Amino acid sequence: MSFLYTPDSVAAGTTPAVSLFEITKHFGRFAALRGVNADFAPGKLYVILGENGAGKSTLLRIIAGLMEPTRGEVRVLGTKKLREVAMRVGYMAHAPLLYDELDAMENLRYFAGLYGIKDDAMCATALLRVGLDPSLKRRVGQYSQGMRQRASLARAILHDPELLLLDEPFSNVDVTSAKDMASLLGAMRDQGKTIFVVTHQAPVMQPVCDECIVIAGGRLTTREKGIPRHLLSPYAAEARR
Amino acid sequence: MIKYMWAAYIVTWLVHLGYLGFLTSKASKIRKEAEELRRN
Amino acid sequence: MKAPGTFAVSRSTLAKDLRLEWRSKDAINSMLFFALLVVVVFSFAFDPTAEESRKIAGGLVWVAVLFAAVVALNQTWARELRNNVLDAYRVSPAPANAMFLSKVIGSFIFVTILEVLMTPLFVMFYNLRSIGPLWELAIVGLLATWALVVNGTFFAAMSIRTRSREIMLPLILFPISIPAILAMVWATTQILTGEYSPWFWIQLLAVYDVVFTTVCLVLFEIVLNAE
Amino acid sequence: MKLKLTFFALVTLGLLSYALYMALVVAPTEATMGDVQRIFYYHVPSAWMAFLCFFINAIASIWYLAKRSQTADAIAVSAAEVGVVFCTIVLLTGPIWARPVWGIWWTWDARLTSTLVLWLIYIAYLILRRFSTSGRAPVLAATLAVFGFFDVPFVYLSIRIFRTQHPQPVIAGGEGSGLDPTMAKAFLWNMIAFTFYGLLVMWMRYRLELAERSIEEAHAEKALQEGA
Repeated sequence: MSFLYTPDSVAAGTTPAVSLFEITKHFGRFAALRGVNADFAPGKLYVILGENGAGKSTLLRIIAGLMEPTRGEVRVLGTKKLREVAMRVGYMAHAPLLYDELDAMENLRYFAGLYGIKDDAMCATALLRVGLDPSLKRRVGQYSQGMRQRASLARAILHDPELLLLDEPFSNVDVTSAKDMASLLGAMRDQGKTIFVVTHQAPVMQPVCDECIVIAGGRLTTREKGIPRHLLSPYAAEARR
Repeated sequence: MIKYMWAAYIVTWLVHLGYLGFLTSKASKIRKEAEELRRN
Repeated sequence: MKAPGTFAVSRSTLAKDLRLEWRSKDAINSMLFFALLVVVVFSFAFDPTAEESRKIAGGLVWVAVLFAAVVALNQTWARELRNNVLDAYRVSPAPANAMFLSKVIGSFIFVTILEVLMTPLFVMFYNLRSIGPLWELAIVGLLATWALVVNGTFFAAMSIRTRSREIMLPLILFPISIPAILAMVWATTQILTGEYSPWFWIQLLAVYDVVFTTVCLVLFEIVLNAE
Repeated sequence: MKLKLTFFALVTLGLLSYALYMALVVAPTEATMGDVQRIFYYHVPSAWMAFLCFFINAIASIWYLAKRSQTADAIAVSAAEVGVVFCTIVLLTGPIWARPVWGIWWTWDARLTSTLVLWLIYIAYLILRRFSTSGRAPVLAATLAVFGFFDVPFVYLSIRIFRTQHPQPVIAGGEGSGLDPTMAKAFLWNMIAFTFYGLLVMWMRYRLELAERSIEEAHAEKALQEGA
């Protein structure tokens, strides 16, 4: 497909942060992805757009190692064995992935333990970075959606991952929180992290986006520098039909 | 006494025929679907 | 940073589970009430003499525990599915078996508490007095609870990810557990009545525990990551 | 493939008829049990076939878990289903035999009861498959099969001991005691015939499973083409 923007950044000899080879995923009689091929250079922020059910979340879950492709091969940070690089990957979804009955610090402390981190200071730092107060004793179940997603982002970045995968991080989140989170992601990209964001709210990500990828019908149909103007309207996906 | 024997033999073949019937109906359903797929 | 060990993660997950349970009290309340109901309903349904009750109590106690355990086992995993928290565990480098062990130990604690609370009720309602020694009953209790909980935790992790969720657990747990159920019921009965030695059954339970704990630990990661 | 299957089916049909002739006409009537004993010509081969199917299922399941081979999974489903069919027959013909001979329909006999437990496990296996999403079903089912495999010795042992501590009916005449040579021959032919039949049905079921999967795949591809 020649109309695709060819990534100049994956120079010969460097390892792509993520590389996909012929990724296909079927769910019974339904196919989410078919034959996706792509390489993604490290140190960039990628925004993945597409209609509902186009296969964006599936793709992200496959990269995160949560799901196995029906066919094809994923390499993350240079390896096929995704478990081995779990330490260097962060994942966040539209569901908060936090326990409602615990407060933010208790949640983070538990998840830090899963990464072998015993240092409370790292959890506190992560919370401060997303703009939450570590001393807040309120349980996550009583947070607003914006705060909950901030806490969720803190959980995803607390082990300082090189690769960060975010699946609809701004769904039902207030504009301020979304913008704060977007600029934090931009700052992390500037520190050399690779970031993938699946979202419906292209405008929020526009200021920090390096490359925009559109998935339609289980294929990668567009790949461009920045977000093209026709995709920026919140109703862009519907209008293209 | 012999009626128990007949009962056992008949039951055996009823179960087998039932399963064969299940397989046949499954096969015809699959064949129909394959044809539909080919037509479209 | 190094990937954490099984022991450390098990311990923190267990602590987290106990804290969650303490705050929500989902499992323990429903389980206790359920067990109480079973005891009361059974005592209406059967009205045995002291001699008869020794013979049937083993069966009744373990059936009550079995049903109550199913309630508790489903709860332990339902907690991980709320907010998809399980995904956060699965993307982390923490070993899958650590999660499994912590769930097994957590359920073991709950079910043991339940047994300790339920036994006096049974003794009261059925006017029970054991002829065999009580310490043998304690051994049977521990081995049998482990047998139920280890397979139950495994199958609950499986069934919670099917379409019918909670109902699936007894459907797959009960058939596989038949030898263990037979062993725990008959060991208990034989201790209560003092007719035969319970030691064959106790040995069977012990071997069953060892074999299935191993099978669970070998296969759990596959089940956790099945998608 | 089709030709081979037809040939195999014809051979099986011939074998089954000959075996039936052997069982009903050639084999002599047993002295104590009478004609009821002829149930064994169907009962025992069915049991053998059920166990063979479950064994194939267990092996295929382990193979699937190790290699994630779709072929292994298709074999596992076929074997489990055919195994349940034969197991059902064992459980039906067993009581039909027991009633006139022992005077009761059911007894907690070790073999019969173990078969019942195995039947329950494999029914659970089929239900589990039905209620799982297509991506997870093979993995979940295969793990359950491994559990079933390890459960069998426990089931058999526990029921045997349970039985000795449980009142038993007086059994008239052991099953295999002093088998007449013609009886042995009839028995052997039925074993062969039902083994052929079982493998034939399993083969048919396996082909159906493959066809069904290729159709699912075609559906998936088509849905995507329309979506794009």
